[in-house]
Amino acid sequence: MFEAIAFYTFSILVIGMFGIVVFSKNALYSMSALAGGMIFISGFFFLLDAEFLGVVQIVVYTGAIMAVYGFGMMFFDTTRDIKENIKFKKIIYTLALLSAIFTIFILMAPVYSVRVEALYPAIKDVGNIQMVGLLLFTKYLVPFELAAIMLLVAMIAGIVLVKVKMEETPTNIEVAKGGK
Amino acid sequence: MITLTHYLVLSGILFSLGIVGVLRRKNLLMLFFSTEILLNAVNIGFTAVSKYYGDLSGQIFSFFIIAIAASEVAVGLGLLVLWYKRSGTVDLDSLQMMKG
Amino acid sequence: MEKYLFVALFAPLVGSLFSLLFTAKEKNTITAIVTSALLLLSFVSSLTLLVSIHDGLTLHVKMMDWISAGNLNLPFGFIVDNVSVIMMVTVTLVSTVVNVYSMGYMGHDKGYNRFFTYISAFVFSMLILVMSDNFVGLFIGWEGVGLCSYLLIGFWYEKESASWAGNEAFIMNRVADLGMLMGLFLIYWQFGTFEYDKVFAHVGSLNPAIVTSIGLLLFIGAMGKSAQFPFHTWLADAMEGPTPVSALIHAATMVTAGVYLVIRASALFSLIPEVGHIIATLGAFVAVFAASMALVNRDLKRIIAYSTLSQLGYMFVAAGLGAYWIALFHLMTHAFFKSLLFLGAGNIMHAMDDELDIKKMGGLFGIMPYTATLMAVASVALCGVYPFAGFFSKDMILAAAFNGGNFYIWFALFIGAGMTAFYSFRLIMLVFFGDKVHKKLGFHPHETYPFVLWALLPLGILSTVAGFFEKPFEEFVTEILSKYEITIPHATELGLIFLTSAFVILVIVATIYKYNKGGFSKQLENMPIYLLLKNQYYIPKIYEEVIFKPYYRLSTFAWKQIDVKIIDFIVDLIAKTLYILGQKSRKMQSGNLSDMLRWMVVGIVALLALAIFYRPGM
Amino acid sequence: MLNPISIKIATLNLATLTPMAILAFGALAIICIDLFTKRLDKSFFVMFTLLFIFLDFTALIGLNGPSRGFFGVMLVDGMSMLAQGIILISSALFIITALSNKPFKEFKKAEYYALFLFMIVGFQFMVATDNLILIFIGLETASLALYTLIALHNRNKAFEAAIKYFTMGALAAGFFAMASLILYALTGSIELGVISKVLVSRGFAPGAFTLAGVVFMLMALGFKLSIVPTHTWTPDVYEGSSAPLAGYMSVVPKIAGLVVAIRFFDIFLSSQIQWVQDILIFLAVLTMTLANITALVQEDVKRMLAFSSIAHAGFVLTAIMVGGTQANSAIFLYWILFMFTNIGAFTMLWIARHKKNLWGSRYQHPFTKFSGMVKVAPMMATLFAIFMFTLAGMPPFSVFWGKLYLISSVINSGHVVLAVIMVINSAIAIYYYMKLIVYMFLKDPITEDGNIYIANSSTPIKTIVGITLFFTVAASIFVQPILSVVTELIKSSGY
Amino acid sequence: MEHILSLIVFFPLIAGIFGFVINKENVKTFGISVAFVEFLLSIVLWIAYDPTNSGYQFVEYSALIPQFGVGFYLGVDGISLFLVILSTFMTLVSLVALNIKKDIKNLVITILFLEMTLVGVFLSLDMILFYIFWELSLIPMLYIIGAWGSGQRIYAAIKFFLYTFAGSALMLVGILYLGYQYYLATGTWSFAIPDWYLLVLPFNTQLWLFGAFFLAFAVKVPMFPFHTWLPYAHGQAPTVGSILLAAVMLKMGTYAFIRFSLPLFPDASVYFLYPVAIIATIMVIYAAMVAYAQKDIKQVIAYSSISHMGIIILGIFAMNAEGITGSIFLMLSHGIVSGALFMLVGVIYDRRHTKLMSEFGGLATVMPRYAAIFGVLMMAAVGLPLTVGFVGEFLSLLGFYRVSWEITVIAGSGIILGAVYMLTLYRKSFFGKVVKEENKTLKDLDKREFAALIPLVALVVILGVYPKPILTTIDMSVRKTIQTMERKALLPDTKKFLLKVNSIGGTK
Repeated sequence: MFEAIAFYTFSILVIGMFGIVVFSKNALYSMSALAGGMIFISGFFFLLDAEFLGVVQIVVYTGAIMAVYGFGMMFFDTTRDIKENIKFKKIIYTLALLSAIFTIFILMAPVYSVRVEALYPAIKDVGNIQMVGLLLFTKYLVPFELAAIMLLVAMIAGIVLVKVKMEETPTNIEVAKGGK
Repeated sequence: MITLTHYLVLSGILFSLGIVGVLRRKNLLMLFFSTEILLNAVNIGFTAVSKYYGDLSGQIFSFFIIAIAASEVAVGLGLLVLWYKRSGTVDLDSLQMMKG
Repeated sequence: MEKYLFVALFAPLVGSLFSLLFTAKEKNTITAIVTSALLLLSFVSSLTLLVSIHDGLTLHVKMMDWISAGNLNLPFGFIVDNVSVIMMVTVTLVSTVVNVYSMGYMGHDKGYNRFFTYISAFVFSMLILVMSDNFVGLFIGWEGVGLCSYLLIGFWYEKESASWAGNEAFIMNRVADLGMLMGLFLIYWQFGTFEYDKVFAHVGSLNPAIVTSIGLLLFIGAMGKSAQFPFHTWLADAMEGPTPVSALIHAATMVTAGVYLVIRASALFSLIPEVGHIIATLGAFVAVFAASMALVNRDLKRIIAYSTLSQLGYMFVAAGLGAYWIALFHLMTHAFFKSLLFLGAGNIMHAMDDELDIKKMGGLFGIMPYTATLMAVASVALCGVYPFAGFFSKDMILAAAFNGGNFYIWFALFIGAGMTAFYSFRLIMLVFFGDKVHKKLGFHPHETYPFVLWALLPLGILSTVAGFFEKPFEEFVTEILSKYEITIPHATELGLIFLTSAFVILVIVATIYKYNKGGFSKQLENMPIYLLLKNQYYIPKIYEEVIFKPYYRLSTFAWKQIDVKIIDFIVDLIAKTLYILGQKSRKMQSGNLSDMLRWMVVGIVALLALAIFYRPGM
Repeated sequence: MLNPISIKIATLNLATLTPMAILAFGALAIICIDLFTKRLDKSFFVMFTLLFIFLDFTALIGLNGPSRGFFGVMLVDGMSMLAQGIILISSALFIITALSNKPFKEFKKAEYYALFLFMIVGFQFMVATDNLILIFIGLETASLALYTLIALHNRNKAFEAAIKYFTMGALAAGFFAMASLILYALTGSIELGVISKVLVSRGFAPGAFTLAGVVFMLMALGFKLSIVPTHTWTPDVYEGSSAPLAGYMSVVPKIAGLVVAIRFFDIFLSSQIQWVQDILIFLAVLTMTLANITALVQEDVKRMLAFSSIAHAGFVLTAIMVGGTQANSAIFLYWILFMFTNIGAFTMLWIARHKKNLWGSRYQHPFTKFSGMVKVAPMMATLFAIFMFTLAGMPPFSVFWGKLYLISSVINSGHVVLAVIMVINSAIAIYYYMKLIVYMFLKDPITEDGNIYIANSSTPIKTIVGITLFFTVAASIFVQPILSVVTELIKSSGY
Repeated sequence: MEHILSLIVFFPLIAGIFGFVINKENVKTFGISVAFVEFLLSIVLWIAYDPTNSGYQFVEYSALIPQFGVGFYLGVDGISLFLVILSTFMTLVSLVALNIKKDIKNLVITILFLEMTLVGVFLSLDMILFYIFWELSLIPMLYIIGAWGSGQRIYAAIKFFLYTFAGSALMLVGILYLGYQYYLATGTWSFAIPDWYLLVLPFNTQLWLFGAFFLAFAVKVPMFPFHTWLPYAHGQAPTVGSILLAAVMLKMGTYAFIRFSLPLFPDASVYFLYPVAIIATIMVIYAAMVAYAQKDIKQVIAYSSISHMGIIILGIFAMNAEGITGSIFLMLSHGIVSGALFMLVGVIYDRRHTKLMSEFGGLATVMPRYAAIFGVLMMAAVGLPLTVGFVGEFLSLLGFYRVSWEITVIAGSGIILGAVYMLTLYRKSFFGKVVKEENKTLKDLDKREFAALIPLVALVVILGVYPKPILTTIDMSVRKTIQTMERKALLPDTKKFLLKVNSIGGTK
């Protein structure tokens, strides 16, 4: 019962938040809603006994990613309402609606009726974090290391990209704008 | 009783929301927000499946997805900064030099 | 004896090649002398062969292999027998005379050397035609003479009409040649060979329907070469060529090749009398038809050309009725007097600066008596007056027609004889007697060179006396050709001869009388029948309107409409469609990121829809 | 309680990781060296990079598959070795083009080389596993590095290209994640081997659910392979990036994607799932036809080549549909041959890179630029023409053999109509390749100065062209050895 | 003599590569020398060829892709021998006649390259190898037409290339399919033609494969309605291009019919006999008509080529030794004659830079030698006996007569229509008075042109008078091909048909 209440509450909240992200005209609202949505999602993680993920979700998303986005927003000066020239709205919504219907229709099919033998079953009395840690450093060591490389790449990339000095003459920018 | 299907449907709804965002956003920054929604939607699904199967791989996958999301943000914002410095806008319609 | 054969055959070729060397050079009498000498040599060899053949020899030579493929093995083979040797002698004789004659006639022409090249080449081709021992060899000669005829008709190529006439002759012959070619193919697939001996040996055992087809197809070829209706128009137009050419090719030799073919294949044609009947009927028709056109024509050479046509009709009657030796005999005598007639006409033209309208001449007898005499002799021979050559051969044909019970053919020939008499003497009268119209028109005619006249003399003599060789001739050629028995009572035969001769002489006398009085009135010229005849039954016009022009229009249509506007258009359309599709599909590449993302989602949505709704075999 | 875990090093099979480790080390080394000594010349970086690629290659050859390592995460089988070989060789060919005559800023940066090496590491991981997590991370590592490399070319177009590529890549990443989720929900596993077993044992039920997984995976991989309708980035990105990088992109990410696709679709094809076959045929036909038709109207050589590489991908997709040893060998044969040719062709564009815009259009390499090239730079024109004909599948040059073997495999599987469509497509395709040749050989020159066509050339680049040309022209001799190696490796991997 | 075929194939290529180094002034001389050596090599081949042996001679085999059954497999038999000699000879002659100054070096090298591909097509015994040369030959021709042509040269070149390339696309599928069939039958891959001759295919398969091959060959020949590239190509191509295109390249299609379609798919060939024959007949007549309507001399000859190719096709589909041997001989003769005619048009084009008949008239007066040679070749073109044109045409039609006399009659009208357009062409350009002022000063043939033309004229006559040595050699191999057909024929109707067309006698 508690699970149901929690699930529906969080679901409504997350959908609402993400709805704001998608539909809001104000970038600040949008971002804030995103941050909120992330936090509520972590609620699901706790609900699903994935405490480690819940923590990571809050720390990484709200702590790091949203901070970076915030920095970006300040840089781009997009705190005000933004105008978006959205064309072919009908197509967009038809597509979105269809994709939603199809995805949901498909995902509604009962899959777990056939029990699947867990490859890496959670061991009783062992905390989630411990288990995850164990897996990460045995089975998923290589992905973990690669993820490290990926983050390194992202870091280098971010730095290098921001460092890039402008070379081309302003005329080229004119061309760029003229291309609209 | 909340079943796995509930979670999967929620995941699907959120994924679709993300797609709506990707489709309608013209502001690149906000478009990136939508891609985050996509990944988060999948994360819920993974964790739920993980729970119901009693298998931890799903959680691990979610974990790595979070890492990937973080990396993407770094690179994506880097590119946006570059473009903003160059053109003074992050509007997607400014990227129209090449076509045809 | 083989060497005589080769000498006879190749001497003209040598002559032709020799003078070929000089074609691009100034006039050089040596070409004429050499070619004449070589033709004479050929003639002498032919005569020698004639003598040997008469002594019972038959020469059959395989020179070398030509074509061999599949079951076909086709050598260059030559046969000299009683028939071909007659043709050889005739051809070489007339050609020698013509060649010598041309030394004078062509004396001032800038194509002098070229002319002799062509003449000798023609003789060579003609000899191949007559000497070959198989149908394909005959076809070689057949086409060869066609080529030379084309070249010689168009000899004065600067004249539009001459080159046109050359083309007409060649193309019309080709039409008929197609028929002949088909005949050859049929022969091959029945017998596996083209050789006369083998074909004729087996022809009897063949399905008559096939023999009939072969006969008809070969005859189509003969019709073309011998200018029988409906292929006759080219012969009259061929008079654009130099007159010696007309004498040699379009009177004496080439046009008779069709007759020769029928005679040569007599073993085949004698099996199919119904085809022979068709041939005879057509011949009779042409005999009258052509003669009628000659009645009103004012062109000196065309009159003689129509006369030739008419006489060819006579020959076909004989050949069609199975009187092969008679046909051959008429062929020979005709060669003599008709070439004489043409060469005489050539003298006149020479004298009249190539004027051809007989109404513009008149009274030339005083100026060129020798020519006049020779032409008169030739005309009389043509009309078939005793004792000239034509009398014998022509009357035999009439008798043969009567003999077969084909009285309408006989009657047609009878009428034809009368017409012949009329137009021949109309010509003689208008040219040599009466008012000297030419004086008013400012012509200064003169008699030709003596050596030319001397050269004509043999022909004159032969035209006169050849008829008396009838019996030996019959004996000679019927050694290999089937005999023709006149079954009607001798009295009837004599009666017919008398009747014909009387009729002819009557017409001659009437003609002379009439033209002495000043000829027919002008009003006759407005009669429909006159116009019909004058316009050659409108046949050239019909050909022009029904065949030539529509063909050109159709060709242009095929090119401009079908080729360019349909076929090529479709080809280009495919390319253009692809290109336009490319431009359309390019719009997908709008360069807008939103559109790109949308396409991706479209992909997902479409495929998901398929995943739900499309389930083959799941 | 957790029991203490003891793992013997030997069981890890470290060797499977050595190739990637070498490169990762190299990348770090470059960054460190750059920290200490500034103002290093690009030639140093290039050679240093090349050295590590070489080391990697030797390590790769030293492996003998099929074997697994690191708890079964690493999978070194023939196919992965082949793919890694292709990746390394094209990387080596690519990096040498940095030694161009004209200076380019990006090649002076140590980070460029580090990122490049990391990218290779990413791709190598991607092909050397059947674990979806590792595939995903490898993919993202490589992609993120690649976006940056594109952007570092430092032109407006390059930025535009990078952003477009990145954004679409993010969406594709979402698709990949979704696909993984669906498969995981279905089977409780994220390893293709296990997924396959479970799916087969359950008869692929429930249908729509399974197929949805296929759809999302198809679109995610399709984005890498540039399958319609996810192909739209290709021309823009190729145009925006430097020519050699475009050439590199047309080979390496695709072979990585192809390997994943082969591994993934093998699950369905070996069970004869009609739907998957149909969809693959449909997409393959759509991809090559649309790309070919659009390429017809291109005005820029680079964009044309981009569409051409889309069409080639469509071609290869048919072989994925067919499956089996011959088809999979055909894919690799095709791709090896295509690699040399395409890199050669793009290198030619690189050589012809020139700042002056004599032709007054927005394009860097419009067709008009090459007008009458044979008059002023005959050698260049001839080489270019050979590459074009090769791409068109003209015999006896390299790609022809690939095409031959590939179509043969399609025919052998009974899809004759598909084969016909393929050859018709290659007949359409020849038009746009020929367009360049027509410009070069048949039109009048726009300039007397042949230098503009070789402005960027240098000895190393010429060497690259020489090598690629050699493999392109003399392919007839190499096909057999390549084919036997490929077939053997594919067979040993069980495909 | 071990590797003479490889030598013949690759000598021009290697020489061509050497040619890059040679000074521009001397490159033509170099080209002629190379072509001459190549020609001598082909003559040596002829001398060494054993005419009593109907099989492949001087066979060379080295595996290229053994796993896939592709090999470098060369061999020559009576069918290909003379086509090889024709190729080398016409290349030599066209090089002698060459008088283009622009980019001469590229041109000569391209021609040598083209020669390699042409010879390669005729000598290949491996289907893939054949396909390689078949496609490769397009490249040099594309360049020749496109770079040295006139008028819409680029359009014409592209059209030529795309059309023929697209046409052979299906053939590739056919080849691979056949290879697979062979694999299924024997368990090994092979694309070698002699191997394939052993393969008996089901009737349905034959039909499809015949169709796939047919399209490729039909475009190349070119058969109606796939012929529209030809007039453009000829119209715009430089003389040398036209010569090689008409003389040799068109023969590739008809050669392929004999080499592949007939022996590989005997039942299908017989099954499709009438459709093909009707197309061929349409070609003969339609092309002759269109030729008649042309205003451009070169176009007339271009369309006349189509017309003649129709007769060649008929001869091939006669499926008897007479017809096929005849059609091969007609290929040779048409090669010589059309090549020479194009050369002659080139002569006048060089002088006046126009090819329109209306621009000329009376050339016989100004250029008598030219007119004479043109006349001889024209007569050969219309198939006058004792010229080379007759033998082939006669045999082809003769052969087909056994199959259907109706079609032969209709197609035979080609000899009439051929005379119509040719003589009209001749009359319009050579006869009549010289009207145009600029025509009055035209120079007759010069030494170079003579050197190129005289051999052709000589051949026209010599081969017309004595074709036997060539015919018997061809005949040997043709009979073998027919035997292969008879052996492989599945349907009783086919067997009956082959028996009928190859025997004399019997009633209709």
